[in-house]
Amino acid sequence: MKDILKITLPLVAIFVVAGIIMSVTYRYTYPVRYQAEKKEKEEALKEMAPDATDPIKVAGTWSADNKSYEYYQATAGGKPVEYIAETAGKGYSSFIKMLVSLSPDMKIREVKILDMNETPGLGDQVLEKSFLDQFKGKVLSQIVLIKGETKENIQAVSGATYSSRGVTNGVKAAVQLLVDKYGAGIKTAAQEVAK
Amino acid sequence: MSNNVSLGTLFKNGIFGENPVFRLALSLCPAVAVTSGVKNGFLMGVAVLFVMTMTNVTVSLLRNFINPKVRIPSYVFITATWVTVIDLVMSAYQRTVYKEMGLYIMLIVAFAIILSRAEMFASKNKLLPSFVDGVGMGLGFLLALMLLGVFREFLGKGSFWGVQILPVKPLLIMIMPTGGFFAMGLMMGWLNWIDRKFFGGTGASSGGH
Amino acid sequence: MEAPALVQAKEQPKLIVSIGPHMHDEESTAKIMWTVSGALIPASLMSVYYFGMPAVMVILVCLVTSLLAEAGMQWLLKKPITLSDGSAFLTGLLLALNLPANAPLYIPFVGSVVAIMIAKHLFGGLGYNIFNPALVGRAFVLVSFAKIMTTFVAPVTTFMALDAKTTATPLVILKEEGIARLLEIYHTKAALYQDLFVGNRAGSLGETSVAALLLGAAFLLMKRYITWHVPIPFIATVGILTWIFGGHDGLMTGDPLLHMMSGGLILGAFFMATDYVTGPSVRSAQIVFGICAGALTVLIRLKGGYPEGVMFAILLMNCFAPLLDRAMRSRVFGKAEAKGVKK
Amino acid sequence: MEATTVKAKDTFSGGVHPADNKQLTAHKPTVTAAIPKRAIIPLSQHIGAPTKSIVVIGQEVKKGEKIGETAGFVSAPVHASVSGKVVALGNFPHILGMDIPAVVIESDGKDEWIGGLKENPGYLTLSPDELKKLVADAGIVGMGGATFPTHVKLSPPKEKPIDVVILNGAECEPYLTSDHRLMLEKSKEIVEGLKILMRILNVSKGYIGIESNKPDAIEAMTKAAAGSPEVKVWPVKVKYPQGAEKMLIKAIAGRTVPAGGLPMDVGVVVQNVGTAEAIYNAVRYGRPLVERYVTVTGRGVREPKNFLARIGTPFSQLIEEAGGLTDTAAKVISGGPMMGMSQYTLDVPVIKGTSGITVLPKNEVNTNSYGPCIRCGRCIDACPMKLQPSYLGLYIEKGHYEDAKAYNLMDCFECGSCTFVCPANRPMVHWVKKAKKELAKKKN
Amino acid sequence: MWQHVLTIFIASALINNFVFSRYLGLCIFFGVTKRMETAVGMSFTFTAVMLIQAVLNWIIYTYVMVPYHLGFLKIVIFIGTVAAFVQAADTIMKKVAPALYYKLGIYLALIVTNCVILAVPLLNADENYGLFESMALALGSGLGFSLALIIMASIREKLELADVPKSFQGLPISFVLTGLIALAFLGFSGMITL
Repeated sequence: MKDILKITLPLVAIFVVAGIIMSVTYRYTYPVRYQAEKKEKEEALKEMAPDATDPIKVAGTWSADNKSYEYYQATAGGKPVEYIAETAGKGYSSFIKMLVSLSPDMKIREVKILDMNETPGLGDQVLEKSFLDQFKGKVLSQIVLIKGETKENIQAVSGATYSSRGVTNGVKAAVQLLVDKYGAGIKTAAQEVAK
Repeated sequence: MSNNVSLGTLFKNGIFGENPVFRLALSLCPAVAVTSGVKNGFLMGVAVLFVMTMTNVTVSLLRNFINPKVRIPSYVFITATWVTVIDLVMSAYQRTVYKEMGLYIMLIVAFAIILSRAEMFASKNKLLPSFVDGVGMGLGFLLALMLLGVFREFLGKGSFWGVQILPVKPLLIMIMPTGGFFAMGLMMGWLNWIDRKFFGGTGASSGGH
Repeated sequence: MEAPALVQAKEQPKLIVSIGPHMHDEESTAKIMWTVSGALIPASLMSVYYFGMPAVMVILVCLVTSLLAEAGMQWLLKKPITLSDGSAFLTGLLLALNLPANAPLYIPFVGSVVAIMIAKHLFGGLGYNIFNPALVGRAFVLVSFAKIMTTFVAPVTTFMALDAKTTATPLVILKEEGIARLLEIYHTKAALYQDLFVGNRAGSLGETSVAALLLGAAFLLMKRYITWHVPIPFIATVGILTWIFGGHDGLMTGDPLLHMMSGGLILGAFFMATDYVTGPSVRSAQIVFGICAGALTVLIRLKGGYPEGVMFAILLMNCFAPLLDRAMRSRVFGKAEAKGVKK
Repeated sequence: MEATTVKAKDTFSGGVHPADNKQLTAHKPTVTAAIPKRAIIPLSQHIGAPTKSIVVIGQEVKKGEKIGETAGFVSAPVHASVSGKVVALGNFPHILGMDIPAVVIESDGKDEWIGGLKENPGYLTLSPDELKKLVADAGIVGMGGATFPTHVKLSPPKEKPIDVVILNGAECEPYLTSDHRLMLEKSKEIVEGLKILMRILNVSKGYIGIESNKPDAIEAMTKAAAGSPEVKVWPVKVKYPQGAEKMLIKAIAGRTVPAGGLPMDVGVVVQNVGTAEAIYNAVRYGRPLVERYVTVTGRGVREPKNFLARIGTPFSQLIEEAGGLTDTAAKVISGGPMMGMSQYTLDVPVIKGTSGITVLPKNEVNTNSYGPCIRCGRCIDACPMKLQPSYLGLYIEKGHYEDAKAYNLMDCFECGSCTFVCPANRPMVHWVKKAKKELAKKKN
Repeated sequence: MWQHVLTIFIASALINNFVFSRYLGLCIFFGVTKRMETAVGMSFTFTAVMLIQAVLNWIIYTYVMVPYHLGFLKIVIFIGTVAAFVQAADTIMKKVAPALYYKLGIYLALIVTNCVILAVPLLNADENYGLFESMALALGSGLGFSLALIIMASIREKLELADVPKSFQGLPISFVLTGLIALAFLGFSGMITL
């Protein structure tokens, strides 16, 4: 009996002290982490909508590929200046997570890749500015991936067709969503273009 | 290991003679996993250095307090505690790096090197030697990881600590898993060769935990 | 007791003493290696015909680097230098045939160095390597220089072709845009098959001319340097599986002929999967090796990220070769009966 | 010799096809070699316990007189092959490559048989035990080269009944034609010998297996066996090592000798045709084994020939009688080139198991060094025992004898097929011998 | 749902193979592949333990840690569960199945401080997998790990006879070899996107 006590008591003591150490660490690091996460996101959004003067607000959530994403409305002085959506596309070996921002006339303003895990040297070429910049100014109907030269549409990075397609599909889904939500007036215009 | 070994020797042993990665061949997983860049290697090394030192110190302090019958669970628990601490800290202050290597930081708890130092050294030695041993071993680990990191990042990305040095990425394969194994194997072989050639050693341990 | 010289031949000739057998087949390692290299000459010539000077340069760099790497490594390791056995030459040539013609010359260089130094000599040199050195070299550069290695040029008919047009290989077109697009380019299936057979298409040097490769392979089969046990099951499996699963309109609608003649299949099946050192040496294991390699090729071609799977399939099967050999060891003469007797 | 029209029957898997070179001597009738001036008769010419000399220097002996007494059951007595005087007792070169005890008899030129030889025309009426004793006393051993005492083979344990006797006339070893000539010239005697064997073992089925590249021998033997329905001549495929016991049993009786087992485990006894002839001589005329057919061949001798030579005749004498060595002669082999043993001296004598002397010229001798195994698998295809010689070689080369044992080292009977085909020139047989020796050493 | 489970299973066995692309379990991988028998024994033990651990820890994580916001203690709790389980298994096996214990017992001791075992519940927790997904990950990883061990053991038997340069004998060449196997396993990449 005494032996058991001798073994157990120190153990319990260690447990308690360790528990306290961990809890205290958690207590002090949790807010830091929380803040860091929040700030990261805010900064990313801010970058997407440099014109916004008000804090960017979550406007809702949507889902694609069984995963849920958020979309946002950026305002300046109460007037919407930008619509932003989180989205993702199935690339070669990973889901490519992106932010897409649209100007009020439903043209793409910026596409930013947040996270991806594509093949180094091959798939990760979609990170290159020359590829992503193609999206700028395009409307929904133009977001079609073409292999080979194109100005109208999106030209796939040669050798990275899969990843290019992943990005394009993700962007397209996001634009579709934002057009559906906010593009009431523009929709018809876009359709006309398509005709 | 007896107490009459000087602290300096102890320290040096950890870094060179008994380098946990290259010589003792212990805890190899992170050595391959996180060394695709110098920075990752460095941070991982720091995390291990911290856990290593703290565990050694704790175990040394409590060595008369813990019943030998339950010593292994106790050591594991102590290690787990310190790993949790560093894990929480890293996840708060090193967000981007943590995303890449969070899993391996958590897995520090399963490093044979830490448990074996606690069992073989700290539980039998006073605070100061245990501390020095922990720091030495941890630094040895850190240096090994950085060495690999420099090698792989330079060849794989042409950069150092994220700063591009070469205009091209010479051998992209080096930052991939395959390249990690290659780098490790070549580095070990090379160090063995140096050891054999210049110090008359017999090469590293032939493997194990 | 001393043996008194009671009987004495008139003069004792100097006799060679060794342990039997005292007769030997005419084959030698060098003869095999050089013959296999020779069997690759038609394919090499076709690649030069189609890709011109760049192909010559790739082949040359591969050969020279391989030989230098072999000699250098043997010198470093203080082993006898055995360039004459032809194994380094063969590795270099095979590697060259696995590279695109437009590869900048550091690619054949790096590939050869990796093939010879790492894949071959670190493992103990000829006979001990686990993986086909040429394929390791190719995989290494493929992963390292992915973009260049997946960009191919169209065949040209002028010898000094400098700015050849880049184009996709038939397999890439098939994978990414479907059979319809291929037919659009080649107009008819017959024309497509014909071009594939002759070698008028984009691809690695040795992927192109099926006819030239088959010529070499037939020679080797005739000389019994290779046997059917690996290549035929390999190619047949690819054919059958692509026929079943390869079509876009459901099962059994694939085009086996197209798949069998595309990519590196013929080169891989006859010249690399048959590599003695890295394949199984038991016959039954070789058949399994061939079938599995074929299945893996189809899996990668149809489902994987890479358009071509022959190289990975062979490398993967190289991993399994020792296991296959071990598991399928032939039963010793009289062994089964021996067990029966004991019972 | 023309390729055969005789249809060969079953065979084994594996094997090789070395150039047989039998055309050098196959058509040459046997000549009787001169009586050696000095016959060197080793006291150990068989597998088993060496005999003990029962003569002293200076003693006069007659041809056929016993000079070495058996020293155990697995042993066979040794007889004088010439009449004359014992001039030396000592260690003399032996074909195994070392000096072993031998009796040297200086011939008196009279060539007299020892008295009291009992001729027995009604030999087939003798009891099996009497016959077996005659065989044992005549010092008969396996004359195909194995030199296993014949009477031991003829005494199988009760629980292993024998129902088939096979005479081995395959002679798959390249170059050698002594059995071939024997079958042509002594066909009747061989058939009678077989009958004696069958009587000893109480067996009703007797086969004579002959490789189908000797159609004339097949014909001669068939003719000789015409009146004996219980004896069948059986052509077998031309392939080395078709003449190995286990392979021959597989081909003729369709039975597989278990690994590590003996022919008697499947009810078979195999004897060389030469042995059968010797048995006939012993039983019919009471003559011990004092002479045998020896082929002296190869492009290293000037006139290859078949000889009927006395046991104890030095190689040098036979080679002289065959015209002597050519200028390029480089290797003298006791036996054929596949399983024979190369000799460092020509002083070695013909013994009971010497079926031939093959002399190879320099350009036919392989002096290349060996290279690494490229795992081509040729040896695996060639191995009649279905072993994996490449692995055996690799293990033994690195000294892993136990691993080699796990790869069935002990089932190898050293036919040399693997070494023959190996493109890297690897000396598998050499290694196997070495490993067996090392393992035996460890055991002791 | 089931398709997702299957996907996770295949991905964890081949594409994200613990050894060849996640660099886990290297100590064991290099330690026990010198002999085929140990590799096979290890494979069985590990796969079984991984599966059991995945279920056990999933239950604890889902019903205890998540509701009480104890996620930050997962390292301590998971390793505690593993240790407790191994201790229990050791005791029970010794009594109930001594033959099995004799065969596999030595491997059990290696499990407590092994990253392969611990990685499964950690990954499951990270991905918020359900029960069946967790089991698929555990089983897939276990079989993938077994595959790696067995291949490696068979190759190392062959390698033992090779003239590997002195400095590279043992661990260095094993690393290079693993790199080459990982290179070959790249062929599987891109087949499944998780």
